[in-house]
Amino acid sequence: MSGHGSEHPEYLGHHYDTVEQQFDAGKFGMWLFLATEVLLFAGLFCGYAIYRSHHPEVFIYAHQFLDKNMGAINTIVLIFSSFTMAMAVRAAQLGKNRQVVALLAVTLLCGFGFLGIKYVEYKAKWEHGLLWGTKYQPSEHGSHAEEPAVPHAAAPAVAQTGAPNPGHVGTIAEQGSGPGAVEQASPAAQDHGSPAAQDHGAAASSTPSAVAIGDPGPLDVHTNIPPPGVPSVTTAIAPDLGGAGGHVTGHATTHEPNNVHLFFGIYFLLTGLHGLHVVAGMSAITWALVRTLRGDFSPGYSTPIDLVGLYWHLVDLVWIYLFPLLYLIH
Amino acid sequence: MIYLLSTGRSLSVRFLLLLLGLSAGLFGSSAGAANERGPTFWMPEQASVTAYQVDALYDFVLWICIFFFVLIVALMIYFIARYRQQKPGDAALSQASHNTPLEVTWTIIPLFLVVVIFWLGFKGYMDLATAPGNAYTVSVTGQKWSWLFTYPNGVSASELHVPVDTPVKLVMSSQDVLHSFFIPAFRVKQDVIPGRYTSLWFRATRAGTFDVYCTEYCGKGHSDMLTKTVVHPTGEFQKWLDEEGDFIAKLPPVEAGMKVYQKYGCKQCHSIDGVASTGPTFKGIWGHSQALQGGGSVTVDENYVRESILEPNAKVAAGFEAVMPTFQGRIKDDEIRVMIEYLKTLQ
Amino acid sequence: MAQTSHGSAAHAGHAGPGHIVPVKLLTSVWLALMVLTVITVAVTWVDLGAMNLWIAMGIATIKAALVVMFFMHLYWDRPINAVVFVLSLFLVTLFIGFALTDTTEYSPSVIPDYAPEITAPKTPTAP
Amino acid sequence: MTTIDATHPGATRGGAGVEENYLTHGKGLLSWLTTLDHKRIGVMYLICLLSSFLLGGVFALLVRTEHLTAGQTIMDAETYNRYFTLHGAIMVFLFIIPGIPAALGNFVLPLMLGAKDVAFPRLNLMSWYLWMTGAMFLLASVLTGGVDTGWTFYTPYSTTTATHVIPVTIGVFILGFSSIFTGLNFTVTIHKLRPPGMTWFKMPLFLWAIYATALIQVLATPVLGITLLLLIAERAMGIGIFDPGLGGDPVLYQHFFWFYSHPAVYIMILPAMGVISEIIAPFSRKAIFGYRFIAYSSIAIAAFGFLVWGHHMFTSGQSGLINMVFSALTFSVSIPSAIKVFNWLATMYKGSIVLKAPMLYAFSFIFLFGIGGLTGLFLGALSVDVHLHDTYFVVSHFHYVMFGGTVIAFLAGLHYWWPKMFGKMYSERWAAVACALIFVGFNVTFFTQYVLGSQGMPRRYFNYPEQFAIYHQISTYGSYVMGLGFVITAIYLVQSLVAGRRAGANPWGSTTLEWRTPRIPPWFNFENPPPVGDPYDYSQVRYDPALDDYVWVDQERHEKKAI
Repeated sequence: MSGHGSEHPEYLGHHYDTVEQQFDAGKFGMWLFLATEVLLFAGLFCGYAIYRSHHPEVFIYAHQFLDKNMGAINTIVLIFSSFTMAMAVRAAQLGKNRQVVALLAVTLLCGFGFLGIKYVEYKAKWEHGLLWGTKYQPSEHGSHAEEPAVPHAAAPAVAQTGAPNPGHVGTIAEQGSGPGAVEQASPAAQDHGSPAAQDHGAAASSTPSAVAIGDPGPLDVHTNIPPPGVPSVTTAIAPDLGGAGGHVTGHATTHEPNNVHLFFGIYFLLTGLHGLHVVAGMSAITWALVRTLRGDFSPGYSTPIDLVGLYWHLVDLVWIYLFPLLYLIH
Repeated sequence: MIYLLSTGRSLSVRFLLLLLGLSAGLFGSSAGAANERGPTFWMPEQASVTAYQVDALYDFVLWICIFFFVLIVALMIYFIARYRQQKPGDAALSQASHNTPLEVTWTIIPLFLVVVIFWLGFKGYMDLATAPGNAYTVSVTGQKWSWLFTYPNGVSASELHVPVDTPVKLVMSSQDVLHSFFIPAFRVKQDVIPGRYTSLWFRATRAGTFDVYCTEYCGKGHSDMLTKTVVHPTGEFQKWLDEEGDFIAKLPPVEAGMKVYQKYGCKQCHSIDGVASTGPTFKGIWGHSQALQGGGSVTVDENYVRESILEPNAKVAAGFEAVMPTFQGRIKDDEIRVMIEYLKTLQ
Repeated sequence: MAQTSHGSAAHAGHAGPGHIVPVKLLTSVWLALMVLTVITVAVTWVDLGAMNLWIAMGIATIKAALVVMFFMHLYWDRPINAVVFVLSLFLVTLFIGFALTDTTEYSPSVIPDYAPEITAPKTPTAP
Repeated sequence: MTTIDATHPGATRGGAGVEENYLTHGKGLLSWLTTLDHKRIGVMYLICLLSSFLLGGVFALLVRTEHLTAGQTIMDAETYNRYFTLHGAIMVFLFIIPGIPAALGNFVLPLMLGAKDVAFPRLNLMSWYLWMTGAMFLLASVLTGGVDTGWTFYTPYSTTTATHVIPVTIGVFILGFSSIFTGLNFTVTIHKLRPPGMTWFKMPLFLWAIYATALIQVLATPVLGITLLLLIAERAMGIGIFDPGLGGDPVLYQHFFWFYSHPAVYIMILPAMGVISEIIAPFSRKAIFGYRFIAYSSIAIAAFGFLVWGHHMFTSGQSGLINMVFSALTFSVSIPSAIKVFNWLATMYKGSIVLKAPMLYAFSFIFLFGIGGLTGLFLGALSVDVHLHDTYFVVSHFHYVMFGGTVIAFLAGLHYWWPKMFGKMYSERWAAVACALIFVGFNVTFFTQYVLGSQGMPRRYFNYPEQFAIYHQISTYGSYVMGLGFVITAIYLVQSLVAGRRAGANPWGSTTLEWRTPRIPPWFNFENPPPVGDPYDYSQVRYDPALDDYVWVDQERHEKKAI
């Protein structure tokens, strides 16, 4: 390598002339990668847009089962982590490595916090059978299961098709451990329960559903997740249950629209893919943290932290859209 | 041309004919002023009102293609011959690197041509897509791997029968995967989709029998998902429809059963000559014991046949895959009854 | 690489490439994001019909723009990076636009409550 | 490398002393498997791609053989369905999409640009490993029975078939990421690693083509990724997005699929056009005609490529409105393609045309791509497409473009850069014979299929009505001729590696920068940035009859001065 001059620092790749060129290349590469990430999510957003515009009733009905407060808290957590990440990039540029470590650690903790809350949400959905496609089998509560299952057009569709994976049907009942999953009824049952039974269900269900959600400590876990059999007042005309203590009200029943599972399918795909990106971002942050501790970075060279930061902000960006689209449907 | 090609000649002769056919077909095609034309080298016979329009555009584009292709290749060959390097290292005669007016010209001319082609294609498509309001509607069901046509009076058949010179609209839907309904002679094609109605229309210009193909890949029997379109001369369609309506009453049970066998496309999977294909053969099956998938066996009797038609996957014969669709809701009880009579005769 | 524009004179002695964002600006952006989050949630208490969605999307877009411009330095960055990002958003719009238009156009032909009469094969399928 | 005088302009001419080049830089398999050198990665891609081409080709010949007679000839319908699917999936995802960019592009791009490597060498190696991983999934599927969905994986068939769909989709998903990273790498390289003097309009046209390709790879492939994830979710979890029984929409899948897969067609053909531009000029000893029009047309094709995916769905149940829009947009792509063809012809006009293997392939390309491109006009016209859709006409059309275009250009590029890659020449005579066989065989195989398709023969048919028999037979015999051509190619290329005549540093007299390196390029390509001239100014080189090679005039002058 006789050609390499003396001012070719160790961190500068042999094929680059200047640090600036390498930095520019790295950033441009990362922006291109972020563009691919945007387009990866585009498919799911497209699915969302299409099914929401064709089946608004499904989205209005089903979004009530998401916990708006948890979504809001997660939004705040992620935005804060973005802030600390941006601060970490700044500290790295200035060579304040101890600050970098602290800020990256906070960012990482926020990542864990986000995943923790997501876990609580997923667990609640799982226990209530609020899942995708053929696995969508909202559980019944209290005396509800005693109601005879009323034949319903949509039921055979759920039960029969998509059957490349037989054996899934009914597994929730076996696996679910929450009180909500103890009694498993036909998915058709919940739309046609008599008003009386619905009343009963409403009364009986608030406690078990809260228990089923788990106990995430200080987080506000009130009954923002009504059991599917007991939708709120006239969901069809979409009164929102409200972020401030929205709860199951009234006794009027509305029929559950067909194909509610579509919402949960899209919900799990979007949040699942986003969750994977959170995990990937956290791995990248850990890697940056280790390298910072090792002393790889200096004011002259902190490109990797910059790039990890860009990635992490993208994860935040996606969530900024997911939150209103999934949790705040009106 | 086709006739010549399909007669038994040696391969080289056939190939020569094919090459000749290129030109023969071309000239034949330019003469298509009549509203109807027999098969040419390129296209199958025309038998619908829209076929003529489609073919006219096809020929137009063909001529454009030939013009440009000949132009390009002739220039290329001429340049190779004319400007071939004489000895290694010889320089070119010119180093002209651009000529903007020329380049703009060969950008504009194709642009103009494609706008014309688009417009003609779009116009033709609008005609293909817009059925006349008074069209006679037949409902079509595609399923692996047969077609079922249901007429307004409830009669159903496995072949499409239509009156000549009458607009016919097909409203189609699939029972399982995607299929596509294609009648080459009418130049119509439309995918058949589960969970949706799609439609196409045509007006046959002459009586005859025309091929129907499935053109969306649908699995093992895709290439056997064929049927016929029978175009009846004026006045005979109604007669056919009336006969078809009560064939069970009119025909002896065994013959009626055979008709049922054909109508529901049973023959696509169940032969009557003893050779098993997708499903067990019907020959010699009646009254015998049939081993079942997953152990056990069953005697092929009225109950088993009925169950197999309505709930095909309840007891699957050993050695076969559970791919049979149900006929619940489409086959009538009477039809199952005569079908069983027919089965009994296949010993 | 002569036309470099980033890095500012304020940070004398800073050897590395890239713009250094003042703490004050970062903090302001963060506060703005928090306020906008609260507004997004608050707006859902009011029923504005179809406007709710567009307001939510508008706020989300403002938030996203803040993150992209200041947290992600795009405001000071080379324009090509912004071009790439905007291009990806354009393609998303294109994709959703065409797909949504088409599915909406043909939605009248969809059979409501379609449930096929055919049961799919009951044999276990390969993965 | 230590022997090179750093004051020399560019690299020295090869020939003297012990050569230190990229092939001899490190020894052993491990030095290859861990290499970060773009040239070695290019060669590794080349080997793997040619192997998959062989595999895909074998499936193609088996499929054609099956059609010798109607009904069963050598296999049953289920096997046939698997074979044509595997032929398609292997050829598309393993061979043609990575084809020219990953193998030839990797080798040539930094050299042409005057850079020492691609922007991210580690990522480049990772792309190769991702390709290998994806290929393993596909291979595993082939060995365990394959898939029978067709390479398009249309739902709901793909969600209900009993064959191994998931391994293949995972494989294709991984291959997608390989493609994304290659494209990302190339985009950044072209933006950020151009040496002083290499302005955008000094770039060889191959680089413009690769650049346009890379943009598509980066911006379209992620949508394939999510499509396949959805398909896997549909199959493994029953998520219902594409399942009509669950309120989903099977036609939506096609939008998802073609949003990527139509631009992917341009991932395949754009680099091929770049290769042809790169060959026509030096073999006509004449500046490329209309450089800017060709460069812009590459970008235009990439841009329009994103706007036309719906033309795969004219009979799929797509709405009439969208059909009209997509038909109109589709025709827009034909203009830049036409511009390129006319410009190539104009380049040959008053040239000094050299009939060597790369140029023979370039002629084949113009002939075959001409047919393939022009027959696209039939398919873009809505009413005619209704008749031709999903028939052999379409099969023939895309083979004329993908094979007659891309594969022929791949062969052209391979023959063109072969001396630079390995420092050896191949037999010109056998190359001409093979080229002729492939050309004739191809036309016999596929031209008949235009007739078949127009007559109404649907594609993906195991069986066919008797009236189509003669065409199928001719087509099959043609494919054997083509196969023979490839066998000959394989033989003389291997022979060239083992005992080929030593090639000069610039046997074709090209003036793009890769020909400034010694006969086999050294490890880091250029010790100092090479002097950037006009890529198509052939007065920069002089034919030297003694060496039977072209020499750079400026280097020669410099050496004389030194003496």
